Amino acid sequence: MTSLDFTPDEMMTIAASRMLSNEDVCFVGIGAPSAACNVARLTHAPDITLIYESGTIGTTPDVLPLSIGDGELCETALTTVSVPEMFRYWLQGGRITIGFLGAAQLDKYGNINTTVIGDYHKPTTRLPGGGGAPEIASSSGEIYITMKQSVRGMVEKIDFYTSFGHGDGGDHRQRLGIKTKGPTLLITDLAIWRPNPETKEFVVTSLHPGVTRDDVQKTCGWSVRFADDLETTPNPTDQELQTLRALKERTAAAHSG
Amino acid sequence: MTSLDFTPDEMMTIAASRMLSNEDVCFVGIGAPSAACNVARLTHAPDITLIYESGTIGTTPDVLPLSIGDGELCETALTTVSVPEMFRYWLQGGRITIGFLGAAQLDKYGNINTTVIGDYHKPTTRLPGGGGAPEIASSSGEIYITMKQSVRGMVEKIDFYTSFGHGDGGDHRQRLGIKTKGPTLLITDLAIWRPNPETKEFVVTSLHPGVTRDDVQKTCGWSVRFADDLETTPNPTDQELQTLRALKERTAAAHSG
Amino acid sequence: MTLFCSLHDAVADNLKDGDTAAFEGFTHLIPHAAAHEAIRQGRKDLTLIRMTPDLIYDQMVGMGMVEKLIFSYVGNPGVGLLRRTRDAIENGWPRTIKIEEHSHAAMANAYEAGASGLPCAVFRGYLGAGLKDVNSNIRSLTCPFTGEELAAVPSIRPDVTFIHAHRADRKGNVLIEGIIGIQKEAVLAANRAVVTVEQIVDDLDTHANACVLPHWSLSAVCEVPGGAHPSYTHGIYDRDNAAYLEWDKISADHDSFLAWMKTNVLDASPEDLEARVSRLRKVK
Amino acid sequence: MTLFCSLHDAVADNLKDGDTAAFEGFTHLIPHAAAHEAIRQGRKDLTLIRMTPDLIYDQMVGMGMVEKLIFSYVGNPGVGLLRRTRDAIENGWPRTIKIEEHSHAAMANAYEAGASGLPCAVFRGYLGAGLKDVNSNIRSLTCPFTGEELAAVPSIRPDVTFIHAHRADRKGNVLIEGIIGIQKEAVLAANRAVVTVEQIVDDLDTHANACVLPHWSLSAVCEVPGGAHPSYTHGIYDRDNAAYLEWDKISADHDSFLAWMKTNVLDASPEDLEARVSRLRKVK
Repeated sequence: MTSLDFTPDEMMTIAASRMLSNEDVCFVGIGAPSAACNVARLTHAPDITLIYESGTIGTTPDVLPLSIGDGELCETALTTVSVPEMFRYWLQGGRITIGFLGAAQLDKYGNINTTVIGDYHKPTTRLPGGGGAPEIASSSGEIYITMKQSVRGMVEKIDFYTSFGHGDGGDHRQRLGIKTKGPTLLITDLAIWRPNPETKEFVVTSLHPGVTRDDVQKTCGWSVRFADDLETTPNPTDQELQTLRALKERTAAAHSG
Repeated sequence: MTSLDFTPDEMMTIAASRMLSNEDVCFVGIGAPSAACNVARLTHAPDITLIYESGTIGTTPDVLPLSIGDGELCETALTTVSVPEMFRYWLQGGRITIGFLGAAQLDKYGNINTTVIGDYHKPTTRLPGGGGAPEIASSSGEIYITMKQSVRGMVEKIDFYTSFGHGDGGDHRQRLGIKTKGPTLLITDLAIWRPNPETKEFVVTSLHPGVTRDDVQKTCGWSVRFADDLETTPNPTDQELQTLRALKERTAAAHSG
Repeated sequence: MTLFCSLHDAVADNLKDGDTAAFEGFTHLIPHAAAHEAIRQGRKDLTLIRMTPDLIYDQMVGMGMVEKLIFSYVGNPGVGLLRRTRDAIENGWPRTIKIEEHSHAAMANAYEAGASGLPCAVFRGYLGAGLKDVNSNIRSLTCPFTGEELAAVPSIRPDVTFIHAHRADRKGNVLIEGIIGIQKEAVLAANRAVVTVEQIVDDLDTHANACVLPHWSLSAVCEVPGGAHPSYTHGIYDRDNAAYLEWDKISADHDSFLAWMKTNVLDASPEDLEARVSRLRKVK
Repeated sequence: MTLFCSLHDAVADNLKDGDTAAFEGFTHLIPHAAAHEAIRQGRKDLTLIRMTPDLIYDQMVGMGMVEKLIFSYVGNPGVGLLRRTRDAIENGWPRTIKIEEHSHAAMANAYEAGASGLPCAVFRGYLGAGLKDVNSNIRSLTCPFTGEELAAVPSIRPDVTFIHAHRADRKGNVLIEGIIGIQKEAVLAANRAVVTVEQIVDDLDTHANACVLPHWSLSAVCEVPGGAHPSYTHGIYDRDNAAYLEWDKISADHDSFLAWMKTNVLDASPEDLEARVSRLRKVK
């Protein structure tokens, strides 16, 4: 296997999976976050606790769920609680270390829009809405975001604040009385980003293998800052790639019904 | 068995049991209420739903529990829920038709004291306190009270308002925003009492067999009113007495342990 | 015991034009059979409440039965957008609908408050979120001990809730297992509650702390095997993920949507669902 | 995995002088072993929280360890009064104690709010009740939708909670069955939580929706068979009702109380409890 025998999408998922540890209690959004969390569990973090908002705690699915409430999640969970309990005792109760979210629109301060494109009352495109995200964003210890880069998705100003990240940056969270850290990590198909400690603007800290600064800027709607000590994301290992691909294959087979 | 082959205590329990029906969902206090509810279930109301504050719903114990949380209650229940759920969904949610309470001190408006004798901060006697009673009294559809008569127990003015009955009488409940009926029945070892529809003062509507008006007044600390159409409580039937005595025997055997 | 009846009668007796109704199910146990019966009976001007409106609300919206939608995630879970609902919101087809949008946490708390007989739910939520600015039912109150400002939303009190569940015993007590979601709260918050079950059995035969609804908390219980399809009943048949993927195509235009509704809903009956789940049944 | 340890170490590490502690159990699963260990270790100036303080709090009050009691029913369930606690409140023996008294509904809601990370609990309660006048922690707030005045109490957030439970698996996940009471909320509301269990097993082997506490929500797990006696562990051994009746006599005067404490607590060990439940064990 040569160094570029993987897709940007695979690199994104694997880079995200590496950020998770055995000690994490992770509130998992569907899609890319779910894949990353389960790759982590199947590789270096077998004891990670994965929680889906359907109430499944400590779930260890063999295939990725299509929805957040697939039967597989419950069958392989330590326990399954009601949805009010999930949001009250486990999320609002402060027991989640990492909330892992995707985004339709994102700005450089980690604010997320999954509600509407255009005006809320007369939308150009009505998106699904926030679901659990508004309170995942405020109640989880910290937030990881993962999404594919595009100028439509990564914008200077989002159309709607579905989930609050760092607002206008700086200490905006604290000023609203939010005690959690908010977005501390953004993993895209091209790079790893972390917020500047002062301004909270996302800064590229690591480029994925073969990706240039220009690639990142061309697919991002804001003017990108790069860290002084910019790194290169290590290639996926064979084990990581094989784990991810086997998971996707099992998933495709299961969902084709 | 002759007509007076029963104790006043047995008459009290049996008279109370007759007030319950198959359709009732009854929140059961320990002691005399528990005996009455279970005699009802074992005689004319086999489908009555009995609920204890420990979370046991639809319980059908073979012996009377010593505490509100004996294992027997759970083993014979339809389901057992947590205590917060019991107080939130089932009691506060308005699903209880009858709350059945005992009392250490009672006044003529059905206000109950089980907290202190004397001053709250320097009590002569510290009693156990309210437990579930304050909200049973306000959230149950109506309240039945059962207690043995005594001038110490049935008083002109109680020392502490553990559970609100009709307050100072009349529409006092409505004035406090309470929407439930409050005490609608008092069953003592000597008589059956019901509140006057206007004043809400308890009035004796039926004397137990062999009991005189004077017996009632001598064991009651307030000036007793009797209904114009005062009735006599029917004697316990053989089935009622046998059911109650067998229940008490099974209970005594079980608790001597 | 009049609790047991046909699904036709349960819907006819308990769902009226103009009602506020919840057909709840959190991915699991979605009451498709009950919703399809409501569509066949042509109810209109409904206010529909649900955390995750999915195919059934998309269908009811597309059939023009819905005046208002109260929700927190209006997607086809794991697939994408709900095209009929989107069409109604963006283009007013077949009619305009009002929306009241919340977060999951808000709706979960609002159902919980409804089940608890409270007028409102209090929680820590909507911090920095945009929904506060477009939904006047998101308010706040102040903790009288710490001074913290907390979010408040009205409790949910539907006229009627429909759910699907595993089993009922012969008295009508109902068991729900697995992802229990918001089902118990949705039933206890409602004035009336209709439950379709896979099976009526002698004994629920379950754990002391399982999710059980007593018969006296319900208005009607109907035996409808397969009544959740293409959602699932845990341990009995699997989720028909392929059907959820197909819906994305069926719902893409008016004609294919209406044709599918005629064949699969209007001209169908509750008895048809059992056949649809046969290949999804778990081998014991 | 440092989660598993001796009861001695669990109490020494997690309960400090001056702590606010809850030893919870609603008649069922009362953590007698843990409380006795706390008595042996001589902790003092504790604020003890419990809905139904019974024998263990009566013992701790009688041993002079308690500065304040927060409770909603201070009785020996089904027997009568708690004589040591009454003596402390009425006569200040062996020391005066402060009390903060609530109703069950208030404390259940306050634990629930603590587990939910909220500063206060909101419910419909204390209407016309006298406790409002003697407890400044009973306040009110107004529903911003209906104007209804609702009761508010501070959430309960103990420094440490002790509970007894059925089983733990080898990772330290804990199962509670039967009358689950307020146990889960008391654990999740606390900064630290210690659980004694009847048995450590390979697999919890239970229902999908059983009451399970994940190992990462706990501070210590100790295997102490019989650790609830004279309370009970559902399905394993029965409640020792006779012991509850006897306590009424033992606690009637200072000498008999102190003698009993010496023999049965101070000079005893957690290992003694197993023998005390042998005749109460369920025959399978």
